[in-house]
Amino acid sequence: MSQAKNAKTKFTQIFRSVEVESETDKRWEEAGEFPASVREIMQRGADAGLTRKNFMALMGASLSMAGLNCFKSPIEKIVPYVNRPVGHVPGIAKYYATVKANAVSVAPVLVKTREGKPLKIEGHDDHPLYRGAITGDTVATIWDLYDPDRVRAPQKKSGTAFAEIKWEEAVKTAVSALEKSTVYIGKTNFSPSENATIDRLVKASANRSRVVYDPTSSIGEALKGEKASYGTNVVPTYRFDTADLILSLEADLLGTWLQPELYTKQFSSKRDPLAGNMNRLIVAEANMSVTGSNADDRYALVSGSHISLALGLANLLLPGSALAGNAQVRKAVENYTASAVSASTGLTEKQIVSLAEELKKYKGRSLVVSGGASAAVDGNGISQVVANLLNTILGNDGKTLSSATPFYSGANITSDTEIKKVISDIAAGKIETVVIDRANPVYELEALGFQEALSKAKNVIFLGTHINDSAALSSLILPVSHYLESWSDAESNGYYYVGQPAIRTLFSTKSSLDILLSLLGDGQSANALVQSTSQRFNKAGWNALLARGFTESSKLNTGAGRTFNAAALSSVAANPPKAGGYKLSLYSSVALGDGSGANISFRQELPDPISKMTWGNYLAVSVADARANGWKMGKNVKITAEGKSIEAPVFVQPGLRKGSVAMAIGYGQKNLGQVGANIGVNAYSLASAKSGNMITAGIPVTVEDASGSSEMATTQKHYELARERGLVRSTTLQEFQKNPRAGHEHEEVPHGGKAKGLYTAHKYTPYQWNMNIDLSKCTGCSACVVSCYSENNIPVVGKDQVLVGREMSWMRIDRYYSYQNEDQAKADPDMVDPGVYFQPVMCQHCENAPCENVCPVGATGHSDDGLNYMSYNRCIGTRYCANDCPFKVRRFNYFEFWEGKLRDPEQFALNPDVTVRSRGVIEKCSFCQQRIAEKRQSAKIAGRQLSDGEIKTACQQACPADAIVFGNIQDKEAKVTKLKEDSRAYQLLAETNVKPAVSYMVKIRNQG
Amino acid sequence: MSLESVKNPFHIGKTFKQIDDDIMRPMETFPSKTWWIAFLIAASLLAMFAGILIYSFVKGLGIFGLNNPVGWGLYIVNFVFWVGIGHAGTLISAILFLFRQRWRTSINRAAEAMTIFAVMVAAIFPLIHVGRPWFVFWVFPYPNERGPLWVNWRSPLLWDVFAISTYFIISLQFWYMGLVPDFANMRDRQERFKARSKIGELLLTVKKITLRVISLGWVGSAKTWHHYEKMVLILSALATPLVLSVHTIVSFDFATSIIPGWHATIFPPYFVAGAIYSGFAMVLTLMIIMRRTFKLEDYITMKHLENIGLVILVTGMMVSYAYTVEFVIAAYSANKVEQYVFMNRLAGPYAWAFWTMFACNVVSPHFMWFKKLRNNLTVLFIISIVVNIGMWFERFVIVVTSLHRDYLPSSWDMYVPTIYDWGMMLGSFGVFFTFFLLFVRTLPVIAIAEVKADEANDSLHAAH
Amino acid sequence: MVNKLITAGKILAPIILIGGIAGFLFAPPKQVGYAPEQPIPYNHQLHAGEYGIDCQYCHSGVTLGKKAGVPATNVCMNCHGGIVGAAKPDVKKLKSIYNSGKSPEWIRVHNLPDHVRFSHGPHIKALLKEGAPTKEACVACHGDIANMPVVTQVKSLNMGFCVNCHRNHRDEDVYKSKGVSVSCNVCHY
Amino acid sequence: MPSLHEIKEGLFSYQESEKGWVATVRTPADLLAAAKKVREAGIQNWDCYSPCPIHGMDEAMGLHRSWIPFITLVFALLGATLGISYISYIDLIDWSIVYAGKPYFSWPAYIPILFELSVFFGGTATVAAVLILGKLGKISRKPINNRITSDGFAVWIGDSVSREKVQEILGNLAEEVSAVE
Repeated sequence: MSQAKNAKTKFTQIFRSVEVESETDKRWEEAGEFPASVREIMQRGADAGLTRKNFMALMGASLSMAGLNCFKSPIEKIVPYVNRPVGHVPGIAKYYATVKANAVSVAPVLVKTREGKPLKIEGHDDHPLYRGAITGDTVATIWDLYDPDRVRAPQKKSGTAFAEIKWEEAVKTAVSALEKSTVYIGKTNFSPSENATIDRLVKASANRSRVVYDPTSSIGEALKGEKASYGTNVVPTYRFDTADLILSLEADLLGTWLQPELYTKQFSSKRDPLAGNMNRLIVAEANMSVTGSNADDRYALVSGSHISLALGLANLLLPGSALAGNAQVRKAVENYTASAVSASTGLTEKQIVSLAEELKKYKGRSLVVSGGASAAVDGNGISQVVANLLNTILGNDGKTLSSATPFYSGANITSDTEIKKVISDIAAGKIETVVIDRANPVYELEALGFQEALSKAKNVIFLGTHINDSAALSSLILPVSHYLESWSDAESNGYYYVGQPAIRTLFSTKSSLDILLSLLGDGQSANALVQSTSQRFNKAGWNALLARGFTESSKLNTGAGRTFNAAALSSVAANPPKAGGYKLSLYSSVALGDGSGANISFRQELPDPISKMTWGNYLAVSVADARANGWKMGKNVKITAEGKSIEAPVFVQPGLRKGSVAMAIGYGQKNLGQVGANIGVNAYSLASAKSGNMITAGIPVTVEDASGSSEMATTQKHYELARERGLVRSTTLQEFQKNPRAGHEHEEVPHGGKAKGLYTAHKYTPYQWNMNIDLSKCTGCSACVVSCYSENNIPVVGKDQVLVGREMSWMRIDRYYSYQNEDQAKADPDMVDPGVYFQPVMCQHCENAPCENVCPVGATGHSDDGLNYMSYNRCIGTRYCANDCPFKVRRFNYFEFWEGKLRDPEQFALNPDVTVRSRGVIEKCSFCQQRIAEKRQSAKIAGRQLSDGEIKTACQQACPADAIVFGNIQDKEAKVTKLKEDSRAYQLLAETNVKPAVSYMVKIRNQG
Repeated sequence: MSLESVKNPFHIGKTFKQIDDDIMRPMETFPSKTWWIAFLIAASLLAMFAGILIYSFVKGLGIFGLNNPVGWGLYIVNFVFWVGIGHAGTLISAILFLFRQRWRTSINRAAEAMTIFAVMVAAIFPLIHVGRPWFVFWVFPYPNERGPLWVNWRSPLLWDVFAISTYFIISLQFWYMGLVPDFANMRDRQERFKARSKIGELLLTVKKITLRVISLGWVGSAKTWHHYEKMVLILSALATPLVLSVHTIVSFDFATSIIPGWHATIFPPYFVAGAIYSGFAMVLTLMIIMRRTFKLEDYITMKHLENIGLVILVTGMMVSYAYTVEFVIAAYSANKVEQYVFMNRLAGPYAWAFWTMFACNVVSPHFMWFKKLRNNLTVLFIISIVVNIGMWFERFVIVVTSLHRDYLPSSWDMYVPTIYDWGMMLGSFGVFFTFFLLFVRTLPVIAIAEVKADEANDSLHAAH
Repeated sequence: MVNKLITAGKILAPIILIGGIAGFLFAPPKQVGYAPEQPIPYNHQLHAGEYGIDCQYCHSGVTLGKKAGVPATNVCMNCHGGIVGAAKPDVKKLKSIYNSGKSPEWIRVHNLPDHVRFSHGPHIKALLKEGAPTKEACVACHGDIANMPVVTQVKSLNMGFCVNCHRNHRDEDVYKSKGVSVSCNVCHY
Repeated sequence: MPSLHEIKEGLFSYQESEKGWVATVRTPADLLAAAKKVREAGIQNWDCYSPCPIHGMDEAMGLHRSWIPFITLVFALLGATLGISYISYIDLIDWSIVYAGKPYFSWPAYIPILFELSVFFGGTATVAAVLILGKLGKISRKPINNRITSDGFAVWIGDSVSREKVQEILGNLAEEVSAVE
């Protein structure tokens, strides 16, 4: 492919130019890598008939909507395929199975492509474990592909700036640098092929070493703890679908820890109160996490004191357990009495004892987990050790968690001690070449002094997608392709996955595997390597593997219980530490995770599920501390830990215990791209390194007032009155079993429910679309929100617009803090234990929609299939409908957000089936009208009726908890009809007689 | 021709010639320095209005402080405010005519002009506050090539379109027809003017031609007067329900919605009372200035101003009553959302606006109980201004505080007007006063023929 | 002179005004009659009319989904790859384009605005009688293409055109169960 | 390029065809009395002129009731009828759309529009009727003298009556009698 003279023509060529097309085909064919079924993916559409929709619908929509259709339409050309791939019908989407694997998780996905362009990432429905579960972050990776700030070609530093060079030259430079003493720094890695290749690369010479680290402490903490407890280098598979009681100690298993989508799927499969199939989730944590907010019981701890709690519980549970006779264990835990733990954690003795009592009841069918940055109190994996201890005591090991088919069995983690040694070696010039593979140690390992050391290295080779803080300091950048452009593989949970490319590389990049292989210089291609690796796992043949995307590498089994090595507890303090002062925990945010994807504006604007903050991080402080110090939202404070201090705004977060403060990692990167750089502050710089290890939880800090305050771009500022107004309804399982109508106490029924409307209702046949959302299942993870953005071309508006309240999300997740009753509320004035409720709110498609009534031009009305439609091209923008919407789900385009605002190639991420809205029109949730239309049309062509569950909205499809059900209410057998008639079902503001098409199910908490 | 003094307190007792000269003096003399200063200020505000308008067309409505819960802000506040102002003119002309209130004759012309200009200013706002103003003609149900694509007849905004355009057209016709005899009078006075230069001659000719055209060949025939008088009566009879309907329909914009604080059956009378209240206050402001600057004290007497003061007192109490009833309804409704909205008005983040409104609208008119204060120009002037401020805040309270906290607390947010919002508000005063200042210099500010008719009537009674 | 001008103005002004408004409102659609010159003057009359090639031979996507689709150039080559019409200059041109690995750049004739979403499949399904040639179904919107040497737009294809058909037929028994609707969201989303 | 004078002439060439006699009087009361006398004299072709309407003039001149209220009523009803027909055609036949679950024919919602339409039609028709009945719009007409629109009162009698007769009828009410050519 010729180097582009001009970026615009270049990207146009990718989809349009037959010249480039055939050239590419030839290249692939010569390489002999492409089986027929995959080749068609690469046959990108030169059919301009479609490209018209893609280009013009996206780029020209607002033009024509601005009334230019009065004039003669511009001449459009149709350039058809020269040879159309067999089975390819222009205009019809194709799906390919692939896998998204990064340092901390593996996600089987389906890629929706149109005319050869990936458009959307969806969960893999056929995966027996995931069953379509996906995280918002994975959905957002489609924008990673089209990120204009990706490194587009190899770069070499000359002076202070980077200059593009040819791949051959880049590889040559790298290979010669590798001849010096080298350290290869990377993160945990699920890919057998990559791990083997890196090992070959490192072992090829004696002066090369490998460092594997995990700054989010999710896999890292687990690996260290497993090693200490059992001597193995694997992270077990957790089976939350078999556990009746889940105790999470700082592990945000529903939000960010390891595989939240899978865990949410498993967790929600046991949240079915009607069938009595309810598990119990108990969370003990310092910061309010997604998991904590979904807990049946949540214990707010002093930051970093979860180890004390775990040991205290172990102390109480030890008698009569398998480890009862183990003196080492008894010695480690004996000082952790209930009263001592109480002093350490802030909980009452009664709470601790009753928790232990309850755990006792669930022996062998409970699961204790711990991990993540907010659990890493010593950098040696103690949190995993204590979780293992409790699981052993409770007899869970081998029952609800499995090491036989591990979640992670890739590259082993390097201890902080070794990392420190490597850093000092670099600083001392003993290591001349540093290879940084898809990591950002300059940013993440600031506490260990990595940046200062790196300046001493002669050669720094960076493999990655963006010029991040580490790349900025490197001498050579080898751009890595997106996973949708690469061959890759992964192994996890007893499955082997193959990642296949869905598009040719947009830029002059190479897959990570290809780069590694070229550094090895043995001429093997990534495709060939993956094929040969796959033969170890795959029996069904390569094409079948590609079609499915994964294969079972070994039968998922729970394995036998392992023997806990009590020596792992040797590092435990003899006495629990006392609470006092401010203790800081760092945590991964749902939106940004480790921060590697921070350059995607959609991620930045995704409201945090708990705080609803966008565009930046903050110091979460407790209500008590805020009150004591007079801190208001956004007050700037100076946080000092071990002499290093940063300034950040305060966010008053209910659910924190006095003295606990928390801050999200992933923000405050100095280099990344036009979007992601310099947003928020780098929380890693507060990590403690005093002990020699990097510690991210329970860090003693001082917090002082700083000058001024910052504007907090939250999308939700109020949470009061939700219960009083009957908006979120909840009850306990016990109540619900006594009274199926429990939870509806605040329902307003005017005229005793006998009020009749003035008019007879219209009939909608044969379809009337309805939706049901189960608040018991919804965890607030926000995957639906991201999916909605991706499906419906919703613009990101930026921090300044969020600040004035103009976010465009069609679907938002309302988060309310509430108490069951007044007494509870009075008993907790500092809001340490509030109930947290999530409520996804999108257009309710009311049958008597107030918005329809008021539009003077009839741009919004009710369709024959019961949808409240919005014709953008008729809208003149009076905003009356938005005012009159009691749910405030209509969004107005205050500015032009698309035309002229997209940077090439961002436009390719737009869905060609959805009109891009111009300035001055209202938009809102359409119940994924384009999906309904597509299925209805195909049903019409086939001459049949739609079946239940055939249409899935984007939010429903993304929901890992299966909380959203969509269907035809006219079909008496449809799931949505049955759910609507359930005793738990209610509609928002039913008293206003707007008759919403969305119904919610009362949230049931399984309390005690 | 002179008349003996009669008992009617509004009797002027001047010759018709004198009346002509008095009322037409502003049109026939070169404008004073004060006028020029006022005009320059108003015109520059108008220019600012136009500038912001163009900027908003180029950039988008995002330059204003609107956001998701508060989709209507100062634009609609200004719209309702100006429509309200626009009620007094027709009310004075029509209703007072039907009730045979003699004191209307001295003020109806200026009040009607005020109506026309206020409605013009008001009508600009809903047109420019839409997202795509270049498509605003879609609100008219005209046949089009898109097939059967019509409007939504159920929308109160569409009713607004019909109501305000009808109101504007009928008011304009009423005003213009009232001016025709005076135009004829002006036409017939032109001979006394001589041009001193070529340009002057040209201008004079243009003026003469214009006057001839706009006076429609009026010759003062009794047969014409016969129909004309009937027309005035009928237009008054039509305009009276029209004027009530217009603000009723404006109130429907709010009352037919579902938003607590808007959805109230009391809105139509409440809005009409408020409109009369603010309209009369504006008339008072304008009359006090006008009679002073143009020395029309003989025509617009203290008695006139006192009567306006009484109207303000009465409508002020009606408005106060409406405020009270709103709270009573909310308290009685057992509707928590409704109750919250009213508590929020009293003590929420926009309580300052509510209490400003309260002080201006509920407290200040009670000074009008005292005859001494009613006859004090300074007091009247201050109260007229204060009432208008209060009525502006009333609309602010209704529009903004209801929207910013409605049903779902999750969507609650604040509305902070930007500098452009305030600019548009100030600019709208500029537009209004530019027109009004031009009016006072180009058209007779008092309906001469009607004043004469009343004077003639007096003479007939005196003769009996 | 002046008087005549004034009289003329008096008469003409309302005519121009009313005519202008009427013209603006009821002007015939500009697209009707649009027949651009194509890079290769492909003759539908010859292929579809005289030789009776079914529309779906080339426009194969028409029953499947949104797009009828302009055929890939190798479809032309199915016949013209050999000796069929090999002597004709246009066929030679086509071949040379194909052999250079490209496709001709056809000019779009029927061009809907981008906020309109039309799917061929259901329409052909509804209009096509069992066993009849496809062209009978195409006529409704495209006119008698099989008799057009040069493809010309014959229907306005504006919103009124679509809606009239939908409205007039939605209550007929044949279409009743098919969900023929005049709701805006049938085409606009 | 015609001169301004020519334009002026072209626009307003004096075309008063109603020839007769004009008698000016001093006061409104005199005008009333004069009118009464002329009417009693049985003269058909005559009129009065004044700068303002004068109470009692209709009776004095014996003018029949104005048609205007009737015209207003007819046109107001016409406006409402046209309105409801148009709306019904659109909402019931041409473009039936469900808005907010309301029936296709939502008559309560039409009331404001129908009211406005009837006022608009009625009001505009009234003004138009005055223009026609009051012979307005013929801008070439000039008043009998320039004082009429300011402070003059006059009686005009068509030339079917002789000047002497006019003087006889009016007696000393007339200030001055002059001819209109």
